[in-house]
Amino acid sequence: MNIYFDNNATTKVDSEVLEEMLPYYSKFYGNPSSVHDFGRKARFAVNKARSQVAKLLGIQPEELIFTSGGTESNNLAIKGYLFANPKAGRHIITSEIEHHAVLNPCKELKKQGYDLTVVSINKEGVVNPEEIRKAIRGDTALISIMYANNEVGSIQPISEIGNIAKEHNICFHVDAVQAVGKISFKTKEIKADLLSLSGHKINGPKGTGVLYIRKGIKVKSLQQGGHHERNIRPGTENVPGIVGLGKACEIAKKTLNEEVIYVSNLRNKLYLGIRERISDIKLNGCLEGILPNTLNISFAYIEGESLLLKLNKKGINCSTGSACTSGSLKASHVLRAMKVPSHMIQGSIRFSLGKYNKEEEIEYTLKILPGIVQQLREMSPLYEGIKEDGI
Amino acid sequence: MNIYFDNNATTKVDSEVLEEMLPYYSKFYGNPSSVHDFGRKARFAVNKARSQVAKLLGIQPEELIFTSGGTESNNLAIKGYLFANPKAGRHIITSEIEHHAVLNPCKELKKQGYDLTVVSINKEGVVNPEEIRKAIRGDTALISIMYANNEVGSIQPISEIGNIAKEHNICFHVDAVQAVGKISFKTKEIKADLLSLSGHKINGPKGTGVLYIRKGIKVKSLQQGGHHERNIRPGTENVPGIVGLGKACEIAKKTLNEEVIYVSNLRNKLYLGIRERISDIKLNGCLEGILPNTLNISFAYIEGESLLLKLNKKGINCSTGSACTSGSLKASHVLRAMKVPSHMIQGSIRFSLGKYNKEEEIEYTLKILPGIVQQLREMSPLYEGIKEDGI
Amino acid sequence: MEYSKKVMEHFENPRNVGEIKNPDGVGRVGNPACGDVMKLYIRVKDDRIIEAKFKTFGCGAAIATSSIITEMVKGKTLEDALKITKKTVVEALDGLPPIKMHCSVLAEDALKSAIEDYYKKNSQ
Amino acid sequence: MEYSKKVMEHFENPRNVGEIKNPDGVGRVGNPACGDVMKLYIRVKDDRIIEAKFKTFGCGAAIATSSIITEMVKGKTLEDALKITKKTVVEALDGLPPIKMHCSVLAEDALKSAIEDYYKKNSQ
Ligand SMILES: Cc1ncc(COP(=O)(O)O)c(C=O)c1O
Ligand SMILES: Cc1ncc(COP(=O)(O)O)c(C=O)c1O
Repeated sequence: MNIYFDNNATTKVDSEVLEEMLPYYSKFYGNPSSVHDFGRKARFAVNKARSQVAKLLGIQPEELIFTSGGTESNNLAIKGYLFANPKAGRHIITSEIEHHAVLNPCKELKKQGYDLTVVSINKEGVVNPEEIRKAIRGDTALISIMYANNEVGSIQPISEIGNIAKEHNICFHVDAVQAVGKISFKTKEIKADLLSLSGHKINGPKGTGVLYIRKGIKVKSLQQGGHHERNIRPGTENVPGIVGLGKACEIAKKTLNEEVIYVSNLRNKLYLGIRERISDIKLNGCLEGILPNTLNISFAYIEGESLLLKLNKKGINCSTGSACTSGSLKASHVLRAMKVPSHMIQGSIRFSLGKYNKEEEIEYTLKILPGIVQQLREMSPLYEGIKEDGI
Repeated sequence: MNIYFDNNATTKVDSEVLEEMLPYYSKFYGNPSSVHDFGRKARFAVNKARSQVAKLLGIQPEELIFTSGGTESNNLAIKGYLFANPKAGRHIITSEIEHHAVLNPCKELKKQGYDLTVVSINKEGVVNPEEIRKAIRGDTALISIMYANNEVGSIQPISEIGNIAKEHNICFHVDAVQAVGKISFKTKEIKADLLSLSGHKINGPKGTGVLYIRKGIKVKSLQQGGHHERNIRPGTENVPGIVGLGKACEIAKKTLNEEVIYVSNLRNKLYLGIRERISDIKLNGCLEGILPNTLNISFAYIEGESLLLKLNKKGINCSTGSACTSGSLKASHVLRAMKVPSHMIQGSIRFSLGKYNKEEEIEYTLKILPGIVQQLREMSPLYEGIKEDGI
Repeated sequence: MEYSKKVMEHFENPRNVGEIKNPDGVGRVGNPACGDVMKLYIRVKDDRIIEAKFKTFGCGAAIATSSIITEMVKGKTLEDALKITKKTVVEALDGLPPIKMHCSVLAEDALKSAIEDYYKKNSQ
Repeated sequence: MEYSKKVMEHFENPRNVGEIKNPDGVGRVGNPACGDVMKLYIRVKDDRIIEAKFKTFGCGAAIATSSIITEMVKGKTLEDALKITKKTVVEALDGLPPIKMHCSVLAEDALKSAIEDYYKKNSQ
C-alpha cells in the first residue's frame, strides 16, 4: 500500500490533463508570441485554457492572468492592487489563518509603511465577518481572506465578507487555492474583485496559477518584461502548464459534484473510524464547516512527526501541524490561532483526501493507525502521567 | 515540410527531457516540503536537478535559485539585488540591446528614483567595455549586460566587462538566457555575480528558469510566502519542470561542442546560400561575433511580416524584427540601436536554428526563399523606385 | 493577432498588383520607416474608375487592404469611391486585428490621394 | 530534512523504552509546548550506570537521541557518562538535520539531570 493523504499539499496530475499537455512539449512547442504556425497553435491553446478556467470560475476569459502558482497570484493580487491604486488607502485587513503567501506579503507591506489589521478567528478556524466590519477604516484599501484554510479546511463566510467589502467599496481578494475544485462557487456571486488559484492543488500541473482580476480593477505588474498577459505578467507563457491547468479546470467543473460526495464519504468514514478506535483525539475544526476532503486531528500525548514517520513506514502519507516538520520550528500558526493547546498542536495530523483515494485505503489506515498511536503513547511520558493521575 | 527556425524564441523539449519529467506528474507527484515518501522523492529530484544545472554553469548547487523563467530571473537579479543592498548605490548600467526583461525592470527602477545609464552599442550589436567603464560612477550598484543578444545573436565581451565590474567592486548581472547551451562558458570565469537562464531556450520546459547568485551576494525576494528556495523564491516548486530543466542542462553540457559545430555549419550554409541567391541583403551583426545558430538578415524593399507569412505558408517558421509583428508597433529596438536603416529593419528576418534542424531544411529554404523575396519585391513601390532610379 | 480568412486570401492572391502606365491618378502614401508604403494607380473614364492597380511595401494587412480597395473602387464613380472609408475596407475584409487597424487608413488615404491627383491633373 | 539511516533505525526500534521502578536517578526535561519531553531513568551500582530507560514525547530525532543515549551510558561510570555531550550523541547517530540539532541537547540534559538526581538522593 502506498496511500496519498496529502492532497492539500499537492495533487497527482490527472492522466487526462497530462495527455492534453504532452503535445505542447514536443509538437506544438511554439512561443505564443510568434506569428508563425507554431506560435498560432500555442496561442490558441492558451486561449482555450483561458476559457476553461473562466468557465469554472464563472468569469470572463479576459478577467484572468496566468501566473506561476498560488504564491505569485497572491503576491500579485495584494501588492499589485495596492501599488496600482495608491489613492485607495494604505490599510489592509486579513486574518490570522491565511497562508504565508498572503500573510508574508502583508507583513512585507507593513515594513514598507502600510497598516495591517490581522483579525482573529474562532476555535473552529472561522473568521467572523463582523470582525472584518469593525476593522474597516477610512483608509482601508484591501481585504484579503482565504476561501478555505489549507491546514484544517475551515470554510470562511466569503459571501458575507464580500458584501461588507462591497458596501464599503473596498477591494476584496480571495485566496481560493484550497477551495477551487473542492467546493462549488461563482466568483461573481461571492463579490471577489481578485481571486487566486493554483494548478497543482486541483490535479493540474505545478508551476501554474491564475489571478482573476475583475474588469475595472487595476493591478500593477510586479515583474517587467515583454507584452505577455496584458503586461501584467510578462515572461514566455508556460504553454503546456497552462493547457494542463485549463484541462484540470474543465474536469473540475464537470466532476465537482460527484467528487465532493465521494471524497466526503471517505473522509467521514475515516473520521468516524478514528473516533471509534482511538481515545483522546480532537477534530480541529467543525465537521460541518470544513472542506469535504480535509481532516485535521490532534492525538493527545504524542508528537506529530513521529506519528507521521511511523505511518509513512506503513505506506500512509499525510502531514502534520507539528513544529518539528517545518523549517521554522514554530508549530502551525493556524492551530495556534484556533487556540488548540500546544501539546495537542504537536500531536496534530492532517489527512487530506483526493479523488484517487479508495475505500480500502481508509480501511487499511483504520487498521494500522490505532496500534501506532498506542505504541507512541506507551513511549510517551505525558501519557504515563495522565494514566497515573487517573485523568 | 514544417521547418522550425525560431529557436531563439523557444525550443522543442528534448524527448529525453520529457521522459525524465513524466514520472513527476503522475507517480512522484509529492510536494518537496512534505516529510513523507512522496515528498522525499520530489525533494531528491529537485536536488539532483540543482546539481545538473550547477555542473553546466560551473557553480555550486547552493548558488542557484529556481524561478519561473528568464523574465523572473532577470527581475529577481536586478531588483532583488538593489533592494537587498540599498547602500551599494542607486545607479545602474545596462545596454541598449538588452531584452525587455532587463530594460523594463531598469526603467521601472528609474521611475522609483534610481539612476540609469544605457550604454550604446556598435553597428555589430556589441557593447564596448570602455563605454561601461566610462559610465561607472561612485554610486554605481549594478551592471547588467546580456551574454548574447536574442535578435541578432551578437556575443558581448562579458569577461572584460566582468573584470571592469570586479575592479570597481560593482555587482555584475549577466542575462545568459541566449548563451546557455549555445556557447561554452564558466560562470566563475566571466566574473558574474548574478546570471539568468531560461529552461525553454535550451530544449527544456517552459515556465522554468534559474538565477545564479554567487555565494556572498544578497538578493531580496520579490514575492513572499513559504520557505522555499532559501526564502528567496517562495511557492511550491515546479518539480517536473525543474527535473526537465536539470536534464536539459545535463544534455547541454554533454553535447554542447558537437552541437555548436553541427548548427553553425547549417547556419553558414543558409547564410552563404542566401547571399548567393538574393541581392540587396544585409547580415545584421558580424558572422564571427554572433551565436552559432542565429542569422538576422534584412531584405531590402520588402517588409518582414509579409515575408514571414509567405514563408510560413511554405512551412518555414521564423520571426522578424519588423514593427508589424509585435504588439508595440515599434520596430526592433536592437536593430535601431545598431543603426540599421529603418526600411531595412522593416525587412529583417531572424532564422534561429537548433539541433533538430536538418540539412534538407536548409536546402528547401534556399529553394523557396528567393522566389518569395522576388514576388514581394515586384509588389513593392520601393523596389520599383530603386530600379527606376538605377540604384 | 490573427488575420481573417479573407485577409489571408487577399494577401496570398492579391488582385490588381502592378502599375498603370500613364495613369489618370496616382496616390503614394506612407513611409518605409513606419513599415508601410502604398502606391495606388487609377484610370478614370466619365468620372468612373475603370481600372485600379497598386504596389505596396508592407505587412499582410497592408497588402490585403491594398488589394481589396482596388476591387472595391472598380466601376464606382469618383463620388462613390470617395465614400469608401477605412471602416468599409475593414468590414470588407471581415475585420483586422486591433494593432493592424492603422493599415486600413493607408488604403483610404492612398485612394483619396489618387483621386485628388486626378482632379488636380484635370483641373489644369 | 533527511534523517540518517542510524536515526531511522533507532526511531523504529528504540532501545530501552520504558521506566525503571524505584530508579536510582530520574531526569525529566523539555516541555510539551515545544514538542519534546524526555524522561530518563538510571540504575547505578558502584558508581556505574548498569541500566538506563527512557520515555519520550517528541519527533523522530528526539526518540532516536533518547534511544542511543541509553545505549551509550550503559556500563559507563557516572564520571564518564557526564562526558557525553550533544556532539557525541549526534555523531553516534551519524548526524542530525540542522533544524533537529536542538533535540540532541535534550538527551544530554536528561542524562545530566538523572545523574544529578542520583547524586542528590545519595548525598542525603
Ligand atoms: C491557501 C493557500 N494559498 C496559497 C498557496 C500557495 O500556492 P503555491 O504553492 O502554488 O504557490 C497554498 C499552497 O501552498 C495554499 O494552500
Ligand atoms: C535574452 C533574453 N532574456 C530574457 C528572456 C526572457 O525569458 P522568458 O521568456 O523565459 O521569461 C529572453 C526570451 O524571451 C531572452 O531572449
